[in-house]
Amino acid sequence: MSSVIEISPLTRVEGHGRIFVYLDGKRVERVQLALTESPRLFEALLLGKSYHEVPEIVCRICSLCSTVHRVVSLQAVEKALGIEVSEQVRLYRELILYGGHIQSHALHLFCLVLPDHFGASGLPELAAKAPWELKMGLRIKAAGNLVQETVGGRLIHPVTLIPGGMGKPVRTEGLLNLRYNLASVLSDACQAYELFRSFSPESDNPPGHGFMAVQGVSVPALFGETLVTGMNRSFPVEEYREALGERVTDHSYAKNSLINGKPVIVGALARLNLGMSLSPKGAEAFRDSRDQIMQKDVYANNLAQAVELIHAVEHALEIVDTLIASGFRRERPLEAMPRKGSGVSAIEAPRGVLIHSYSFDDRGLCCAADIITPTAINQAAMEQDLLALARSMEGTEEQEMTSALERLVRAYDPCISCAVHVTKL
Amino acid sequence: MNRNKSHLHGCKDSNTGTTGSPVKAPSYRPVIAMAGLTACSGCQLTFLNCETELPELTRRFTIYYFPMGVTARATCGPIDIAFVEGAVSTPDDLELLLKIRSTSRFLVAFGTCALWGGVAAMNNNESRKSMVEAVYGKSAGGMKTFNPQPFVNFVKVDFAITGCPPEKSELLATLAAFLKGIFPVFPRYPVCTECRNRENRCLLIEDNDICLGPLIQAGCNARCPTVGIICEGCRGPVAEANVAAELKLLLEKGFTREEIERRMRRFYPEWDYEQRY
Amino acid sequence: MAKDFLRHSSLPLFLKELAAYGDVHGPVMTDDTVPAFGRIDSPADLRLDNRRALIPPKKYLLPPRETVLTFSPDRGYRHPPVSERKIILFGLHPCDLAGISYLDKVFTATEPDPLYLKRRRNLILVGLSCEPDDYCFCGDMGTGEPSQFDIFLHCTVEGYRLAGGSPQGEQIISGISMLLSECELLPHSRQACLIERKILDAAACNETFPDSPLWDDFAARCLSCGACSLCCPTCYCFDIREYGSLDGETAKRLREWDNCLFTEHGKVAGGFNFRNNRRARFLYRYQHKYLGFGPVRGIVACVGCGRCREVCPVRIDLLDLFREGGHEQQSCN
Amino acid sequence: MNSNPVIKSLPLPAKITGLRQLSTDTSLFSVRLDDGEAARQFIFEPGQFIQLSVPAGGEVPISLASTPTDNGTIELCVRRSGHVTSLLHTQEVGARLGIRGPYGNGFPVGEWKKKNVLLLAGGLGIAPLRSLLHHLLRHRVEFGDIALMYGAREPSAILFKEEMVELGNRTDMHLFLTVDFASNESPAGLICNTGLLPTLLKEVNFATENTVAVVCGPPALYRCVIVELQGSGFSCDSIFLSLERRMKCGVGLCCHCAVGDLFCCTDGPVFRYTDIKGIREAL
Ligand SMILES: Cc1cc2nc3c(=O)[nH]c(=O)nc-3n(C[C@H](O)[C@H](O)[C@H](O)COP(=O)(O)OP(=O)(O)OC[C@H]3O[C@@H](n4cnc5c(N)ncnc54)[C@H](O)[C@@H]3O)c2cc1C
Ligand code: SF4
Ligand code: SF4
Ligand code: SF4
Repeated sequence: MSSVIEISPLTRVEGHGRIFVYLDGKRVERVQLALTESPRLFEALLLGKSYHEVPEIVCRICSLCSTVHRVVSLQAVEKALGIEVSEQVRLYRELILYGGHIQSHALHLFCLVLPDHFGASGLPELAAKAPWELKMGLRIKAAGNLVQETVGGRLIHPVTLIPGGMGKPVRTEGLLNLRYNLASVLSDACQAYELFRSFSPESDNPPGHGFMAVQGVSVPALFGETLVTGMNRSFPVEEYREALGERVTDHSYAKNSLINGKPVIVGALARLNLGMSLSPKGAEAFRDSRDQIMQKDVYANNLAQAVELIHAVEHALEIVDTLIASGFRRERPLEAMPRKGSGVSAIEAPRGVLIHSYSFDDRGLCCAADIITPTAINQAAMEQDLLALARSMEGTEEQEMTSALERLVRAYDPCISCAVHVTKL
Repeated sequence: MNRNKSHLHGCKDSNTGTTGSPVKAPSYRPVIAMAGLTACSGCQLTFLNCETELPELTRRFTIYYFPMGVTARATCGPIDIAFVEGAVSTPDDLELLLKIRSTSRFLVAFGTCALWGGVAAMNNNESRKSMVEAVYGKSAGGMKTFNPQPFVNFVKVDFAITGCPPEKSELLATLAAFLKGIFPVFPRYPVCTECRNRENRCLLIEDNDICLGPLIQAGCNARCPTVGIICEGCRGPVAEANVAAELKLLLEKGFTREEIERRMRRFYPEWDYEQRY
Repeated sequence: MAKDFLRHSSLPLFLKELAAYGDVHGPVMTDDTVPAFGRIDSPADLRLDNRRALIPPKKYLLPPRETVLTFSPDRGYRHPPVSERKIILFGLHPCDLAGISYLDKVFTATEPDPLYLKRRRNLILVGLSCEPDDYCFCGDMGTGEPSQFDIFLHCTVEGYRLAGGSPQGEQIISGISMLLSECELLPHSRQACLIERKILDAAACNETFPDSPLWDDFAARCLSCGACSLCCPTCYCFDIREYGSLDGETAKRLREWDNCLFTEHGKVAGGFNFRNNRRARFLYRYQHKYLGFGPVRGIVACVGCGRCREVCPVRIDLLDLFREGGHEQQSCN
Repeated sequence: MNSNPVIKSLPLPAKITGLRQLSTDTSLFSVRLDDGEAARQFIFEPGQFIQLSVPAGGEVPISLASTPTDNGTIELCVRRSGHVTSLLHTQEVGARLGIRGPYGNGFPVGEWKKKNVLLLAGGLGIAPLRSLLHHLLRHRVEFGDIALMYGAREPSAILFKEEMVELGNRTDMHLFLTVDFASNESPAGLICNTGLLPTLLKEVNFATENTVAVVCGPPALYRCVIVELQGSGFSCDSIFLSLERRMKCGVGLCCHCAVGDLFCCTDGPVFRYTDIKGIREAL
């Protein structure tokens, strides 16, 4: 007798998703992960918009990742137009990206994952059961948000960053305020790491999939011109299309990607496994928990995020100091001449590799857009892992299986709003 | 529809009219729901971004349905106040919206998508089917989706918080007022007013840039012009916007009608370009 | 001859002396290159050649948005504390001084506003004569001569002639006598324009230009952006809103600059609007600016600073009424 | 009136001491200042109003619907019509409010000695006129004939029904009631016409000689009533109107309530028709 367990909606994840577990008697036939977020057809919306408008529109793909969408989009646009921004602008972009990482990791770890560790159904219960821990997490998150809001002018969907430069840079008082706040959450970040390290690992298995990350050579780890995979293979971002096979599935509004027909994982775990360079305290934490992170499966992702949290706070502090030292300088954004061209850019979003690619016509209007999000890349791996997990739990209570499957999904920290905007034109 | 104000308290029934005794109302802990339709989750995230207030909020309110933050999946209510973000663009969206409407005493259109249509609706003048096919290929033409629309096209909306994303302060003011059983009053003037008060350089006058400030509902404290970026109009039209005059002004500054409309449509596709009052 | 002359070179020392009385604020340029009033930390901040600050000095007396009352169940409604620190407002042009005098008539007369009053008492006004530009016409409005001030600086080629306008001002001047010298240089003479007579005549006979085609033209073009009144040194309409806090008990009452060209200005409960269209709102604006009502009835509010003409994105200028209406205008009797 | 300016700008703490529902959307609130001394000294004229604060809601102008009492309790007849008034309607006896005032000029009753007084109230307009009527009846001998014409939308919307019954039984005044729409339910003990107030006015013959007419009601009422009154021979300076405007301060600062060059709060709310008839948008 066949039956279906439907987990709908997936909770404590960003966006709308469902899991269907198809059973034949007690046997798990197959598992389907459906990202059912209503499609907003961003890629179609971008067509005919000017290069100036594209980053402003595209950041609306996802609120959690709006900053990184905006920045990667700017970079792709600038590549297409052949302009290069100043050092000050580059620093501000890096700073705001770290702000995004801090906010995103803190939100995921403390608001979405932590309830699982305290047997709470969600925030309200967590607030009662672990008020101290929650407040600590919220402090870290607030610091990340402060960075994003101060630099970006608006917390979600930042506005200051535009092609060729930026609006008003942050005044010294603002930077000092950032430094104060970041410095005061550095110890929180370290404690957060200790907290997540203290939870007994959910599994001790080697990864079933390869890793992929942006490779930075002379540039910082978040930016880069090449992508590396665990198999020591690397390729220029421009060739992402050839490297990442993609298919549209009928049960999902998202499309998912494979490398050489095999799923890969991107995100904090992948970055650490592939050797991203870390800030001093971040590196220290990583050394300490190396064994729990290197060559482990996705359950180690949360710990990896905790390590990165320290790194992000510390690194952001460094950038703030550099900016303070160089003083307030208002620069005029570079004027770009609209021209025909294409540009591809990749950045490490909190959840992993994010790729934007555009083509513009000679009036500077967008004529092709392609966006590959980390969750879309992870989706194939996620589905395989879900199936394996469900099979291993055959015969257990539905309740138990539901919550285990949800925890697995949460470990991936999927961002479904983003995922459904994978495109090709 | 901008702020469809409704009076939270239904008519008292007549026999309780004379209340001589000081009956203390039981401490009221409203049940809230937060949900999203076709959107980026930014409005719900705005709730989670109230870091300082979150612990207090979880004490003052019963958070009943909030998939982004709570595992409980029930939607049956009764809910005192539901904050729903996003435009309605699929049968699933509509179903969820109707379900929430029917189980909630008050429905708040939360954010620009819910109130005006938002980014997803900017190309509503094009065929949805061909857009779907353009993104997902011919085979996806059958995807169940229609033009993204604001809530008012389907259900009664009791209150609205605009913005893409909404302002934390307005969300918190709404929650605070709701503890008292009312909705707050927000100002109804354009972004320019706040912009001038902040002594910003006017990008429209001084830089001849395509700032939409004069047409857009204030409340963001002119975030964008304050950092030197034109207002993109994320909070939707202000009451009695003089669209015709702004259009003329921008045309005089040398922008094409095509570009002006394209930008104006970004968050609200249904401008009346002739409107003066 | 009186010792009342301050050389340009002594200005920094004068500012330093002033700083002994409180925080010195004056004309500055923001990092957006907007002329404004702001804190003067060093003489280099001072921009004495600013024609007019975008937002007039009224912001020191009525901030654009402020909490006027707080409520708590045990203490009821209370005013928030107002800083007791004195502010020396340096470099106020005659029109801005006239603006402050006008606001004084409203806020300190019959029903003094306690917050205004406190702030006003903590202000020391230092005026500075100026050169009108294309936008202003203060020579016309009878405000060319300063109204109320503590000290006034008349510009001459080589420096300023100081005049005291209050006991406090005199005291400050006598305290800096070492910086002053005698001088015969005369202050610059003032320009005069023609529009003054027209405005004063029109005001005197309650002219409202009922038949002017300009009203409809204004109404059609105005964006209701509010700039003209926010930037007006004598516009003071305000709105009040109250917000409860998350504790469910305490509350805050805000006062915020309002504008008669906003939709909501004339609305009453139930949605009826006594000034239902922009034309009616312009008539109201005219009434208030040139004819006055309430405590300022019969007083021309316009001080001729020219801000509204400069900041209007669609270049609406109420003075056009007087220019156009010049011929039809009947005499008062 | 309170002469201390600082106190005057601050709403004084007060409490709801009694509450009576008058119709589905209107209730009568008895309110008393917490400070007993201040309460007893709270003297006012009919037609004046207070600025009533409902914490977390805001402040609204409300007419004093009673006459001063010995213990300083005042009565406010308030309709639930928006933000603040809705919040007020959720409050119960004992709830904290704030009061500033009294403000406004009030009715010039001193000028009306020996005159006949015709009160015309539409809907909620009864609130200030109730205060006036109480005053007139208390000083009955000083005035000539007194009549109240009161129109409501429908029978259930008639406010102060019990009081109307009493007034109807009095021999020293006339009461005329009318409702716009009759319904099955007839107000117990009340004789009531059907039709609009101006129509009623046309039907009732009233001496216009040596008579003042006092009107208060919704904006639409004024125009038609005034036409009627003038038609039946009232001169412009014997017609008095109590006007409603948005008010944010009540003391002539916020400028919202301007009527031409007059302020509704300080020059009004009671105006002689002569003074406002030339003003656009006055009515
Ligand atoms: C002199 C005078 C006497 C009045 N007497 C009474 C009375 O006895 N009983 C009664 O029920 N009503 C009376 N009103 C009308 C009453 O003030 C309004 O119904 C009330 O202000 C509506 O406020 P709200 O917040 O409930 O409505 P909303 O429409 O939500 O108003 C929002 C805000 O606008 C302001 N506002 C709106 N309408 C008015 C208005 N008409 N006048 C002033 N401010 C306004 C208020 O400050 C309020 O906070 C009187 C008005 C005036 C001017
Ligand atoms: S910059 Fe834009 S929002 Fe600001 S005043 Fe100018 S037009 Fe208005
Ligand atoms: S200035 Fe305009 S675009 Fe920016 S936040 Fe405000 S309404 Fe939105
Ligand atoms: S500045 Fe001009 S457009 Fe703006 S409100 Fe004033 S008159 Fe209207």
